[in-house]
Amino acid sequence: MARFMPLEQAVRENLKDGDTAAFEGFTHLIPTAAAHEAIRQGFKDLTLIRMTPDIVYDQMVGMGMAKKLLFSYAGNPGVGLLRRVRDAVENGWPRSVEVEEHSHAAMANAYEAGAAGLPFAALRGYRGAGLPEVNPNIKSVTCPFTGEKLAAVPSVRPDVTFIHAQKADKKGNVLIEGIIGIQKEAALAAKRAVVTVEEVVEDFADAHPNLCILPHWTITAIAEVPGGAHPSYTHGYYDRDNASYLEWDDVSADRDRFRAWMEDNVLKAKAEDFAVRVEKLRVAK
Amino acid sequence: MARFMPLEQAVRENLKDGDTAAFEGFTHLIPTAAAHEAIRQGFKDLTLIRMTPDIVYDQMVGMGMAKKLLFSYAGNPGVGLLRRVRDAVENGWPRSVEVEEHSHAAMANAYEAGAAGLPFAALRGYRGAGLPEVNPNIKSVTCPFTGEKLAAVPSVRPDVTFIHAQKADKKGNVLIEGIIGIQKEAALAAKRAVVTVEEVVEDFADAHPNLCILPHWTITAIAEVPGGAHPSYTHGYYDRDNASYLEWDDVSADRDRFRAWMEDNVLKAKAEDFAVRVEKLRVAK
Amino acid sequence: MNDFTPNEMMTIAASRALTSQDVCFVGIGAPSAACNVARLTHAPDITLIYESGTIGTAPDVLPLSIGDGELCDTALTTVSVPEMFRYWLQGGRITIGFLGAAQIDRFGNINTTVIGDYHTPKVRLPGGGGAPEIASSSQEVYITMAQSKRGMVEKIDFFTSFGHGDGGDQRKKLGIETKGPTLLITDLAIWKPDPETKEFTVVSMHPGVTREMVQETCGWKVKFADTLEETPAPSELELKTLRDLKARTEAAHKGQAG
Amino acid sequence: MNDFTPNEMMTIAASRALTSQDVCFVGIGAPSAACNVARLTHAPDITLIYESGTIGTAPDVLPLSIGDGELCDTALTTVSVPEMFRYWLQGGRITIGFLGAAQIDRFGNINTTVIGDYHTPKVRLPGGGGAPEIASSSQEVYITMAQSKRGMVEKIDFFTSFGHGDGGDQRKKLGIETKGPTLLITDLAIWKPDPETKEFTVVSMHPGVTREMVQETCGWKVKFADTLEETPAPSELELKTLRDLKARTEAAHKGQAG
Repeated sequence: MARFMPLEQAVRENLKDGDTAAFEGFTHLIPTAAAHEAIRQGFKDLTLIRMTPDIVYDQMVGMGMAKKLLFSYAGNPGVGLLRRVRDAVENGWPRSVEVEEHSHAAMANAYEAGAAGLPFAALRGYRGAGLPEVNPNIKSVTCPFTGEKLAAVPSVRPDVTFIHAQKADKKGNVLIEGIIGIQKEAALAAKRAVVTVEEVVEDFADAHPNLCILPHWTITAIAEVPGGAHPSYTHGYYDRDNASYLEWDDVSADRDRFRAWMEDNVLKAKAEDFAVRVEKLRVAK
Repeated sequence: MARFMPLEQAVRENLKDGDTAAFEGFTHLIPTAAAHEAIRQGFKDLTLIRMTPDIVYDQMVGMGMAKKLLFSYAGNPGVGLLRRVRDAVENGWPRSVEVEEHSHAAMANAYEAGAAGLPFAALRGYRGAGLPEVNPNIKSVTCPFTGEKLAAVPSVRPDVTFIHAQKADKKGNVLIEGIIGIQKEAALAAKRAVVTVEEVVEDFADAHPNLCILPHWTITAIAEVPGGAHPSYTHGYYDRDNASYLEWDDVSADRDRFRAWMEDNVLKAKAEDFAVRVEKLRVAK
Repeated sequence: MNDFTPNEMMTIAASRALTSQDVCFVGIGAPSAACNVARLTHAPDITLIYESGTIGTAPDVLPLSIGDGELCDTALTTVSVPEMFRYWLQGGRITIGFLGAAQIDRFGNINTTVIGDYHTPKVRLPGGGGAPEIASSSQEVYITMAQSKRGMVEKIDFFTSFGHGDGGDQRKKLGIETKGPTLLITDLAIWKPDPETKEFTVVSMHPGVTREMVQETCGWKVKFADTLEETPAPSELELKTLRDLKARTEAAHKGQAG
Repeated sequence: MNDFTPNEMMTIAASRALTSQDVCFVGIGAPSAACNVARLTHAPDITLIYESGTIGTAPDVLPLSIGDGELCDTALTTVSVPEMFRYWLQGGRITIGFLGAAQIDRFGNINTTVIGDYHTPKVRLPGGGGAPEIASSSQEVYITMAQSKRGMVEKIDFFTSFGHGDGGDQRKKLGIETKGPTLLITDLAIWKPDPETKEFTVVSMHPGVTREMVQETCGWKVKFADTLEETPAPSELELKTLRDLKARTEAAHKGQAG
């Protein structure tokens, strides 16, 4: 049953050291505010799951919070590499990070299987690719009807998933619109689901019947955090801050500069600051 | 690439004797007009697939068109049994019909696997149930990670799928709204997809981005047939004709009465008659 | 107002077993009426799910089928059928699967497939639909049906959905982790499985019902609990809610002509 | 107007390979520009799909990521990521998978995962994302990249996505039924696989390019076709379309401040 609470409490009650945690968002609706709150609370030894770890995971890895990454594309989308992730993987700074790497197709299927309560997902994938040689969690199953051999990956079942969404209604139902990505599956696959939203509305009575809605009884906690996806975007609310993604490439290039930036923009900041950051990016309703 | 054409032509070009055909619709949006056109054209030896064969399949079986039924619930929903299907299965009238029976969960997964290009679907299903003993197409796979044994069924890949939808746009994209059922999967799983629609509109520019839309290049033929789902319904256009479902229970109870009804209401009728049948059932827009 | 039919008592007794916290996968017929009476009386926040994909639905009239437009119009959201069976049922999110039955045995195994042999049936029934996996994936299963010797039998003709098998821990032995049938509500009594044997045992009889009446309409030798309760008669509110619902339903379904 | 950069020639040559009948799974970067130039010139009805779930998208500016809002705003429909990879890519509905590459070998095998050893990499690159299955499930694969000895190598460090392996019929031997890489467009030339060996062979050089220039920027010994064509220079329309698109894109991405 969804409970409304401040983000600080939602993170504190639902994340703990050593957890397997997904902060999901496929370019759109990345739960930046929740990730920054987790950074402020200083968790350790997390296994961080995400199809597309971008600058949010670069920040968490750079702060030494992760012992393992499970992912399928670790880049700053459209800009380049993740320099803090590179530093951890290549040089063990500030700590070494174990890597479990999949393809997008495999991870999407693994989340889907997690949401569906299955222990594994089968896909026609990885044929000829190098990952099965370096990732022992890529196995195979044989179709009992045709004999075709398919790739198999374990389902993803995070301890906790954090997502950002457009709206909650007063009962705690959550509406996700636009590029919906993998968030529904990530939330349903997790033991606990924490959602930040742009706003809370009365109800979804006027919404089209086939939209992507998570019922309140699938969600653990909801925090209202306007702008909470910045520098990612929220369809219908504000645009992607592409300049910030470009800027990150510089900030993250140097360990000291990274630390200073984190101090100023994350450690000393709070959830309410996100509303200000998106002010100039807001779209006409 | 979707081509617009009269229903008579769409059925003639895309169905042939011996085909494996799905006329799908989960209570809502049943493609009755297409099925009646198939009856008028007198096809034989069809393998008819449908999760919920209702009175449309009762009619096709009663006319002797089917050599096999693949289904998961063969009833007149909320009314009772399918008397023509019973007569075929119990007494071989007008011909015997082979039955391949699954659960809803298995068939939904089998269509889903068909749409996903997979040879089989795995599900946690059939445990303790009697169907695996009588249906050789229910096998099992073992999860390579946990050792859990799951049920496996072959994917469903019809030669042709017929569905009914609310709208096509001028390019031939198709919009399905409300209880969307299994139609998207049934269309994508098939070699050929034929769609009847209530109306053709300019485009879907104002539609919400996350609706259920089949792009024109996934569809073979489109025929505009207002009322084409009657006595099923089309959300936003006309209500379910529950009285007709109740009436069918009487009509189908007797072989002669059935034949006479089919003569009057199907063989002598045409696609255009459906618009008249739903006139009193139309909902305010 | 104290007059009520056994069928009304059955529906109302069934409705009382549901709470606002339940996420209920609703079978059509008696389960649908019971679930909606619960929603309209003591369990306003119950989540009702129909296999057509409608989640959190609140129909004003009872649907004739599991896919009536009313279900979609009043739902929180409507998903595809594969999603319904994968994410919502198989995903373990259903607290109560609510089933009817054509044939049932003392261990809550249900047959809605055939009377007679499967391959040469005397009567070909509709089949299982969602029932096989509703019975195994829902956290618990409630069953409701009117009693008759034809319906409550020593041995069912076909295992459409699995209850407790031969009883005891057979579910577990088959790898089924859920509780299975935990409640049977008939037009005469409320039954619960014996904690050990899992045989359905009468724990409460409806007002005016005798042990003989229960036994006469049941095909197996009925077990009664040591302390047998009397089901409270329907309250005025319960009865009015059910009758209004039925009246609205009848008007809606008859009001349409082909 | 006859002045153009090698990069512009590359993008425009790539765009010409696409038709209005294609359903194209678009990688970010050079493929995205080429696909949209095709859409804005000779292939107005091409279907562009980005792995974020946007189907039939027609962006006015090039997206910085595969999930920019512009892609959703202009799409026919936007589906979930699992659906994208299951129904649309694995379902066999993509005619052209269009990829970029950090490292490529002569058989169209691509590496975007690591430079050096996988477990102790010299450079950890972003990884494959959608590429492994785009390469195996798309009916054909087009690749576009600027030539360099660092990028076009004798032996790639990691098989992120499989092209033709060691050549010949190795795809088939691995159970991959699709055609694989059938076209490589660089800033200097157009390459096609030899029908037998599947080694990429230069079939056309862009205006002003010499064999030496192609060889100097390629890490393997280049094969040239017997009859070598010259790629037609960009037309005025093509060049204007590409430059306008880039200008709109730059303005849009720079115009935002955190």
